[in-house]
Amino acid sequence: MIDKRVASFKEAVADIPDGASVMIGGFGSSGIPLKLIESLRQHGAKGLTIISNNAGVAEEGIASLLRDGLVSKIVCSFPRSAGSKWFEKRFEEGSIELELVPQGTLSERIRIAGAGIGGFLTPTGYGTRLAEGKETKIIDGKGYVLELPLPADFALVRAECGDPWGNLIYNTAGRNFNPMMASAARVTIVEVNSIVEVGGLNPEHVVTPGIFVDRLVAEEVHHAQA
Amino acid sequence: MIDKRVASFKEAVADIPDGASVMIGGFGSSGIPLKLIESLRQHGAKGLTIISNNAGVAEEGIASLLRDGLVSKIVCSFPRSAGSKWFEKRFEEGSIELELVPQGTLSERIRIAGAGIGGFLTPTGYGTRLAEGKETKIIDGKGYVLELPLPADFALVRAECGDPWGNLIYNTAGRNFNPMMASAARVTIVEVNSIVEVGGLNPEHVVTPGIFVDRLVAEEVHHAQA
Amino acid sequence: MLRLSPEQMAERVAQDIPDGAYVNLGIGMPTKVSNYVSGDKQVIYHSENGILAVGPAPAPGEENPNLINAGKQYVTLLPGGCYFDNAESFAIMRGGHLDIAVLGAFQVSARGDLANWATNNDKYPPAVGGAMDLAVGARKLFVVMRHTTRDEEPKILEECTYPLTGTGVVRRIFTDLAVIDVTPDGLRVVELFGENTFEEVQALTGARLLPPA
Amino acid sequence: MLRLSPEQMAERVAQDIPDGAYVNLGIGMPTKVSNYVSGDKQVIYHSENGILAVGPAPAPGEENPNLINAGKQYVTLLPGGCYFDNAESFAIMRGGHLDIAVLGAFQVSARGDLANWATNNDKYPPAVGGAMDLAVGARKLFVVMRHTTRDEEPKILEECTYPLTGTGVVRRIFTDLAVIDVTPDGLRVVELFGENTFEEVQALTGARLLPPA
Repeated sequence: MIDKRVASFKEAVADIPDGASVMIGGFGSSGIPLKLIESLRQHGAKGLTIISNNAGVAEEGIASLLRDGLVSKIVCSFPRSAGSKWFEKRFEEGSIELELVPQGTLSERIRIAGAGIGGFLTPTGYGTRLAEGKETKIIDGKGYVLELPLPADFALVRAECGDPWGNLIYNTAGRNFNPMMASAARVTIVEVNSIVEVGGLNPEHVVTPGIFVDRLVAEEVHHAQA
Repeated sequence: MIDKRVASFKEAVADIPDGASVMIGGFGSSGIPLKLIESLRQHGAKGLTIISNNAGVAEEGIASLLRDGLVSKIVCSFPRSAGSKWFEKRFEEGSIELELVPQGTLSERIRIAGAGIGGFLTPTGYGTRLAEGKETKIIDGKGYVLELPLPADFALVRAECGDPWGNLIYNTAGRNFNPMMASAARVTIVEVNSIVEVGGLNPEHVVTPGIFVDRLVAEEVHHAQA
Repeated sequence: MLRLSPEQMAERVAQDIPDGAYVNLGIGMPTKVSNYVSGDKQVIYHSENGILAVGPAPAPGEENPNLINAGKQYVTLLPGGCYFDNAESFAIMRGGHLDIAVLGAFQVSARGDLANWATNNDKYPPAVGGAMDLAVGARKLFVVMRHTTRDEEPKILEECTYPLTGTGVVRRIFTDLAVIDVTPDGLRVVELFGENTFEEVQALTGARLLPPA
Repeated sequence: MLRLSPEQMAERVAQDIPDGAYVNLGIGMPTKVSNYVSGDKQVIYHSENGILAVGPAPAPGEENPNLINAGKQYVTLLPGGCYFDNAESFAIMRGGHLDIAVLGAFQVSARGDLANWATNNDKYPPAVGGAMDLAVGARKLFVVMRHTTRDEEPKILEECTYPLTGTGVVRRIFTDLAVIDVTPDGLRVVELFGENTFEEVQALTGARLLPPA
């Protein structure tokens, strides 16, 4: 039987090695897999490349990975926010590399990595500093930048509810980067509030098809067959 | 008040001019806006470019447009099916132009037309006849074909249910090309079984956001506020 | 000279938002615009993180931590709204589906170049978010900003000196002194607030202005 | 020589579909494969039009005209299945998420080139569908076809003479005579059906074969 549930957050991230690239879903405070991130922090893999829209605030989430010195590079659209002190500290001391990507380019680069597409031409950023060094193309008088896929070794995804096959639904704007990231990593690990039995999600409402998901973990796995 | 409902199928297509490009949703017998197509046929605009996965069978749908000589070009992945006699006849007599596009390239070209992307690199078709004359690129030893956006003047879309703002849900595999087409035309016209009041669709379940839709027509519009 | 308050500037922008428009209000001052859109207009607000028909702030205690806008403030959803992922949200932005976007700016050039994401201080960590996508994608891009810096330096310039967000993207500039359109002929003043004169506004502008037509 | 029936060929392919696999069965003969997958394996079938976990044909009178597979046959959905649009469906195919795709073929070359969408008759209207996307995207591409044409002409060739679907994409060929792998060394026979000999199969093949290892 196909069953992607794992017993604990700790087990879910146990094989993430030093130097791995890890996508982390979320936008601001919304749709972040906080328990998976905390497990990753405790696991202690170093030299990570983190791909995420933001870089965490206060002592929580990605900020805790930056604080503990586990991150060597971050690919991000909006790393600086009110309270992003650990990102700012690591950036200013030069201990992390930042690849700044416009937000729509970030989500599309992740999407195409999952979709087997080799690149896309976007007008976003054309003629700006963020296009420097990139291939450009003029089509019908409009300038475009060639952007390449952005895959990862692991994705940490936050959803509202899943089933043992990995089908997922989300909560309001908590969707954000999570569906694209689920499709773009070699191993996709999902944190959910609850797990229902196979067939418990309406097939019209599923946002992430289970084929993209490798591991699923909820707070209380023993309630899974409820 | 935003209200995209129109009173009849006839009115919905009345401004489609000769020579227009028209996307038509559907795959096989599934998710086809048959009433809108029939209204378009009766409207009688000529020299149409039709963009659709299939080219119709028997006397129905796109086949009826081909039979009546209203189509000058068709962009299609699988025009020939059991019963596609009008497509075969028009093709063999040389009265229509065929642009054959691999199915995933067709849906993605439509998607990027709606997403403001200027092109994408796909491995699909590389090294085959369908890539002839197209720009190609080798990245990390893998060959890609540059495919360009495929927009249209009008899209005829089939959904299950909508609201007056144009939010849409679909029926099972009737989704197929409809959501991408809804996003990629200058004017998007939708045929639905039923229309519910604004707020009548669960915001988590909406597949096509109303922003993509211009006109919505159901069999019985006077029941719309039920 | 009459200098509008931020609230008055937001109110002036709101007058130019038509009924039925799909609108994205950037973070910061532009978010005030929705407070002044007349109640007889129906305007649908888009938030880049994946919301259409953003509603007002929730009552205290009713916040859903997942339901925030691009400025990370708690919001609600209006009836008729929906959610989607970030790739779809930026398809809406980049694909020309929004009627109007309203952004703040550090600088705008005579050709409508926009600079609003970075200064020339490379030590300050940068952030770009969705600004570049909105700049290229919205059908009309409105900028709302003070006419000058706090040091009275002009922010409307022949050429931006800060890194660009987009080139030739701004349609209309709403400042605390005037409303100015970016036209093929150049920057044209379309409205002067209070008793402000064309010459006064020109004197605080780093690019040549055209007088009201 | 022993020539398997189409049903026997489908049964042989089914043996190579592992438990838990995500599989796309092309139109025509490959669709028979699911009839022979052992009941103790859980296999999830993908249909290119936008379905995961395709189930069996509905009972008469229970058909939903929207719920069809890629071959335009009425199907059902299994519990745990879901629907998505065509762009997402092809993201699944092109993006390497399917473990196995099974396609029919006109010809396969020694390097694993596949020709299955067109002949050299340009007057016959062509159709390509999702074949090219499956060919490049599935992790493993299985071909199931008769070893020769009805005129006993070989279909496994040094070079395909028909228009290609994809280059170097086929992993394993299941014919009515044998199972043959496309390897970096060339085409290797991995199984001969019944009493069929390597030499007999080689004689009906238009490319050099390697004997079973």
